Amino acid sequence: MIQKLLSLDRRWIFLIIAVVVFVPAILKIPVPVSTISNSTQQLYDTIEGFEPGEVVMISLDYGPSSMAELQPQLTALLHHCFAKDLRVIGINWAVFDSVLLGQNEFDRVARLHGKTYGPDYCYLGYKPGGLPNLLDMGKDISSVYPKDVHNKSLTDIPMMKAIKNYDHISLVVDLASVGSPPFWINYVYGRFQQTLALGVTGVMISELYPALDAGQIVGILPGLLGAAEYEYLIQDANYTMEGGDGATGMGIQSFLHVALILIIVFCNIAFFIDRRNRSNIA
Amino acid sequence: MKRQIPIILCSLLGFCLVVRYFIPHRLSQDFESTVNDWVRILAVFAFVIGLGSLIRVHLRRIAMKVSHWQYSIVVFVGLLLMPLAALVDFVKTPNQLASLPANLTSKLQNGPLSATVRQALTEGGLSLPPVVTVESVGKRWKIQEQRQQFATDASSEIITQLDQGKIDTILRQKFSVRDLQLPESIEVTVQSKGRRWLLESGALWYLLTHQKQILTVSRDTTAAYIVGPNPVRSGDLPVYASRKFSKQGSSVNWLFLNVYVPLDATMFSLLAFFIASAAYRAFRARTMDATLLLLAGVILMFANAPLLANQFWHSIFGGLNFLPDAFPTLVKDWILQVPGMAARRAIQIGLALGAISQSLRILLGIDRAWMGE
Amino acid sequence: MKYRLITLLLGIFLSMTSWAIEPPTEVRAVDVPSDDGSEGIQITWNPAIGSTAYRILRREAFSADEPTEIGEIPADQAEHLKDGRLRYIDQTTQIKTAYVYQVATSTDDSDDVTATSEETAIVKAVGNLFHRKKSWILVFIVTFTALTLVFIQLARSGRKMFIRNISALDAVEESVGRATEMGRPIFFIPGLQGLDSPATIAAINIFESVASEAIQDQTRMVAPSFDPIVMNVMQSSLKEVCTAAGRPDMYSEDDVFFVNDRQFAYVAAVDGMIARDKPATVFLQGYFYAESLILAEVAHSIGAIQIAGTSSDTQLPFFIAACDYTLIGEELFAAGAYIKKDALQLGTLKAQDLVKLLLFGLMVLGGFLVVLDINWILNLFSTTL
Amino acid sequence: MATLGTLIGIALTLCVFSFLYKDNPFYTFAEHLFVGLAAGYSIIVQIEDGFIGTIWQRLELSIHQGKTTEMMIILVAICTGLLFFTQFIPDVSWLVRIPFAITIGYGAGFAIPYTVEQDIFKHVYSTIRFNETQSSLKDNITDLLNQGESTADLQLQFKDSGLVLTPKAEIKTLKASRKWEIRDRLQFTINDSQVNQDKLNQKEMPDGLKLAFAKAGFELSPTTKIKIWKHDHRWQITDNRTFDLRRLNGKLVLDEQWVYTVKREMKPKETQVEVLNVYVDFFHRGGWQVFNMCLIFVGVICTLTYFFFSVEHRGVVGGISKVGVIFIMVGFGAAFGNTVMGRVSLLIGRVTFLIKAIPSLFGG
Repeated sequence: MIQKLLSLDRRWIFLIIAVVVFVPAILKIPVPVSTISNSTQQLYDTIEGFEPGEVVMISLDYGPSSMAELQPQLTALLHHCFAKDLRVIGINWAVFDSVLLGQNEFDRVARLHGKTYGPDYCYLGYKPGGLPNLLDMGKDISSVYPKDVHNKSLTDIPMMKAIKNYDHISLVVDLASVGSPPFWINYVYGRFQQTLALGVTGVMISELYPALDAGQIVGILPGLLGAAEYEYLIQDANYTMEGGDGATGMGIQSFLHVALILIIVFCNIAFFIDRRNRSNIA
Repeated sequence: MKRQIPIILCSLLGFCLVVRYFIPHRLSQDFESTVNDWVRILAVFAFVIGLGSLIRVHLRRIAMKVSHWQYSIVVFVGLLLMPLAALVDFVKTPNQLASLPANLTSKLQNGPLSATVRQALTEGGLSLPPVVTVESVGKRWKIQEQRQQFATDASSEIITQLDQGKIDTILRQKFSVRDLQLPESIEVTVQSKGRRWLLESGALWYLLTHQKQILTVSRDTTAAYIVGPNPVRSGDLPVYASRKFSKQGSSVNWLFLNVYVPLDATMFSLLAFFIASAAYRAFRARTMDATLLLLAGVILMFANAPLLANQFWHSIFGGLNFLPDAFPTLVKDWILQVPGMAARRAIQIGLALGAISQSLRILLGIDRAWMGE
Repeated sequence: MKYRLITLLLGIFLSMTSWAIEPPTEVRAVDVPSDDGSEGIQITWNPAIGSTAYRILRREAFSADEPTEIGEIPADQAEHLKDGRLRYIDQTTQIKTAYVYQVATSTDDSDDVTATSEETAIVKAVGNLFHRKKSWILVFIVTFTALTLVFIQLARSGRKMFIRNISALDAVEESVGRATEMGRPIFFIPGLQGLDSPATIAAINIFESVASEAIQDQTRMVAPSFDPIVMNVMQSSLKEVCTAAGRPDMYSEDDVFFVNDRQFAYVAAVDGMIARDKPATVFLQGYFYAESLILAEVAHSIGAIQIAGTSSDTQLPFFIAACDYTLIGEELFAAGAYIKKDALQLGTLKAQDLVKLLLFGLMVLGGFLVVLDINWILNLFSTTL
Repeated sequence: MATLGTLIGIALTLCVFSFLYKDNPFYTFAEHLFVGLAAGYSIIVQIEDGFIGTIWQRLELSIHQGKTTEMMIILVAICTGLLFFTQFIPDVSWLVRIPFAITIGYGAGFAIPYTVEQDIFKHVYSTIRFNETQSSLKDNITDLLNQGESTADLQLQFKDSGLVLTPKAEIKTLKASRKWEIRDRLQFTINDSQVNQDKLNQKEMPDGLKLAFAKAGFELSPTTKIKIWKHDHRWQITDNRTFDLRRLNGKLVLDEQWVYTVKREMKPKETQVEVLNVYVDFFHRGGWQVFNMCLIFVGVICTLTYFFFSVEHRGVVGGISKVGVIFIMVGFGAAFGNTVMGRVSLLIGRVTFLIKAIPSLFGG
């Protein structure tokens, strides 16, 4: 029996994982957040403090593979921005793959808040060129993005008439699963003193706290936890009725961690019992 | 000689690059970018070799009818699918630029573009370069723009203006003198890249390069249009931009999002299962070391699961006020940032030393494994 | 007589104005160091009493035209150097153009009484040939190279080099033997970086040594590769190995082949091969990314021995957890020399250790001094360029 | 078309997952399709960015701009590239080593200086940098500091740089005014009557509390927030710094103590501007921080020892490297545990895709 548990076929573990992930995902079991981590609170407060009409730029620097973690963050942010009547610009600075993801989400959330493309928000998409693009946007956004994703010239987009460069943008949020944050921090904050916030995958978070302490960024959303916390905050303030994927995702994450820990604990118990039996025999 | 030449070349290039690092002078920067381009170009040819190998292997499997040879056919299907899609996008003519009254076809013959057609096109909202020639390609006409280039002395004003993304009036004159039309500055976007600027407006591009106080103005892209063969219902002739073989076409994109991404993401997501099975095997308190691995791992997992780190923790230990708030997270960060950090740094320092030593072995020519020795 | 009077009055007037405000003294202009010339020219001067702002004047040397103002800077905003002098950096210079500068005072009061300094010596903004802030890095590299050369010589002269045993590598022979018994191939996966990464070279070294053992036992080596150039190199080295072992028939171009240059397509294919061909041993050497664990686990699932090593510190934990044997950190770079028992290369390991010892000492001493608030060793390592 | 896409997406996702059970035709199919597709994609990329972008356009440009040197460089590069194909010609097959040599020389040449800078110097620096800057003050408050007492404007200056200075702070001038030591403590207790707990829970700043802070000589800024932890009796008051209030037998207690050392020195950058850096002195830092720094230091030293090749790991060396192994193992365990989260979210991504996509097929 003990022996069986120790040399358990991997597929049983796969099965456990699958169950632990699928069941909550289908039943949408959310895990309420109890405390809000400072980094999230700070970002929320920053946006909360904005006047209607101020501009937030969100850069989606993540591919489909990390969509699960960052898309809920995007949704929550958009809800907050639109509810506060802020104007939003969407770009993909580093990653090409997520243009469609971002675009659709922008349109969806905007519809919920009765916002229209052009005056209230716009989506500029991806332009190859890397770092120079970041710097050029400090001079003139339209030098990097002459046209938006709908191939519409920026001069024809009402909100962009007033927005030339970072000076006219109150906050830039970089949602990143790739190595983009250092560039935003070093160049966009460093050179243009642009107010900056990040949303990153859970793995990246601990490397970026220093930037928060150094005051280079006003807040970080840590992975799904961050998304869940932000959802909690905006729902608490009645900015949206929509239950986000963040809470569910975080739930799944929790359950899977629990399952994993239990597996490890049991197998160690078994391991010790087994060892004692052996020593008794010997 | 079959050995020496490559080794000498390798060491020479290597040491030059090491020295380059210490020289801020522009020449050394140019050298670096040159080498970069060189290697980038090499990579392109290398890919051909790789592709050859891939095709060879699967052709052979099919030929030899080895086990699973049928699947090699699938490989070729996939292999052709993407380029075909790109071709489809290429053939499907992109968005129409302007339209030309059908009756003007008579005006289209080889040679310079007739004034009437030009007028019609400009009215159609198309900004044409000053000098264009028409060339009939089967049932189509290609409006090819003649390349222009002129050099002029650059005053520092012009340069500063360009750097600010504006166009100096003097520069504007210099264009008009050579009757190159340069629209009002609002319509011209200036992209500055180091000592090069790109003036762009509609279908017009000018590349400005600045060297030795001389500003070279040149058109580095040809604006080629093709007047379509089949008149659309309105009887007008649609005018299309010249086409490009690209990965951003709609069909390629469709394939990418619906076939490539699912495969890629799912492959990646298998990690969730494997990390579990690996943990199950590795995290057993066999030895002292394994126990440490186990403990650190479990603590981190605990802290990373909000359900455990918040709800569970508070319900059990919430009463213990002497503990700082969010204790699990603190412990997690401590492990990552103190012992974890220490180990990581040391390993990275070690790895760096190893890598340098390895590189030196190569540059000094005592490690010749790469030559197959 | 009349003229004298006028000149006298004029003289007095002039002297009064100049007495009213002194011009900045000791104006010096020098090229900004450690740049490619684009950083421009820095002008320094002694502040003038009573001046609220300074105007920087410039003209091209060897030209008759008047100096033009290139910038004005309020006295309190100007950079104060520690010797009390003020500094302004002119970044609007053209490379290799000769300039002369003047600094003029200016005051708020409407009657704009200004005093202009003497002209500086002629100065050009030029690209520099050495980056001063990098000198210690240079010293480090030179030392490392020198030590390496020394130990290569020592090795040539037949000095024995002791190298501690690397447990993971003692398993190589056993694993090859196992493959021979089971009559199954050995998979060698050279990582997901190109030939330009030292880790890959290290991997190729290991490949060579493993291959030479395997070929002698007539065991097949299969190396699916991610990078075409790496594939080429491994092909040629395998060919060499086979001929050296007198078994050219053992070499087949289909054993070392290119799979794909997209991460997960490569992983998918390699997983499939491992699952179908059931190799007895799988070597994972080189630089790996997230896929490391997938490969290791799949290899384990078919009961193969996995011998791993990577220079990616983020992937090491997974190899440690999932693989039977793992080269930790820089052991990867030592492995080739270790298996081949190549005297010269072992020598370089010695040099590497010596440098390590040096760093070791500097850290201990430096740390101690820093606590005593003596920071010069610390500053040697400062990379803020 | 969209439905077809979703259908394909679902099918392929399931095919790949099926590999978890065992290798099977479905997976093998997906695998080979993937390989082909990816290669095909690379072909497009190579044609567009490689042949056209990297080679042809630049060659063309250099030609019609008459930049002969640039042109020659590109041509030479192309020739070396063509040398790859000599491997199929037995007599000159050795020429293929030339592109190898270039690639390797390139790699090694770049690796050496940058690894020294990034991986060695940077890490050593941050390991022995025990005196970290906390914040920096303006240069012109030196005379304020020299007065040796915490005046209102001195407090203001400190507040601007995110530090706290109460009137009670003692300022000592050390080493001929190049260094100052400031010992300060913010401590007070409030009996509950002053602070209405409901107010605290309403996230408002109660006047009583404001008063108490004012008495202690610390003006809370209007932006002050109160954060409440779920388990009661604890509040956190966030200003430009954070105070932790706790309830101790019916009284609110707050006790913060810190020691600054202000030092004049040059900025590390080449600009020689003089700044005043505020250090939390090594010995006056919380003992905890000291401990951590030493621990990191020891950890790095020991782990490095483990990597010595030329000595047998016995005796002292063996002992030290054993400690090193401990650090390595803890570090690895932590890294492993910390990554689970990220990997899981990948899986969640696919699962949510399936859950959203499958109903959509049936118009759900």
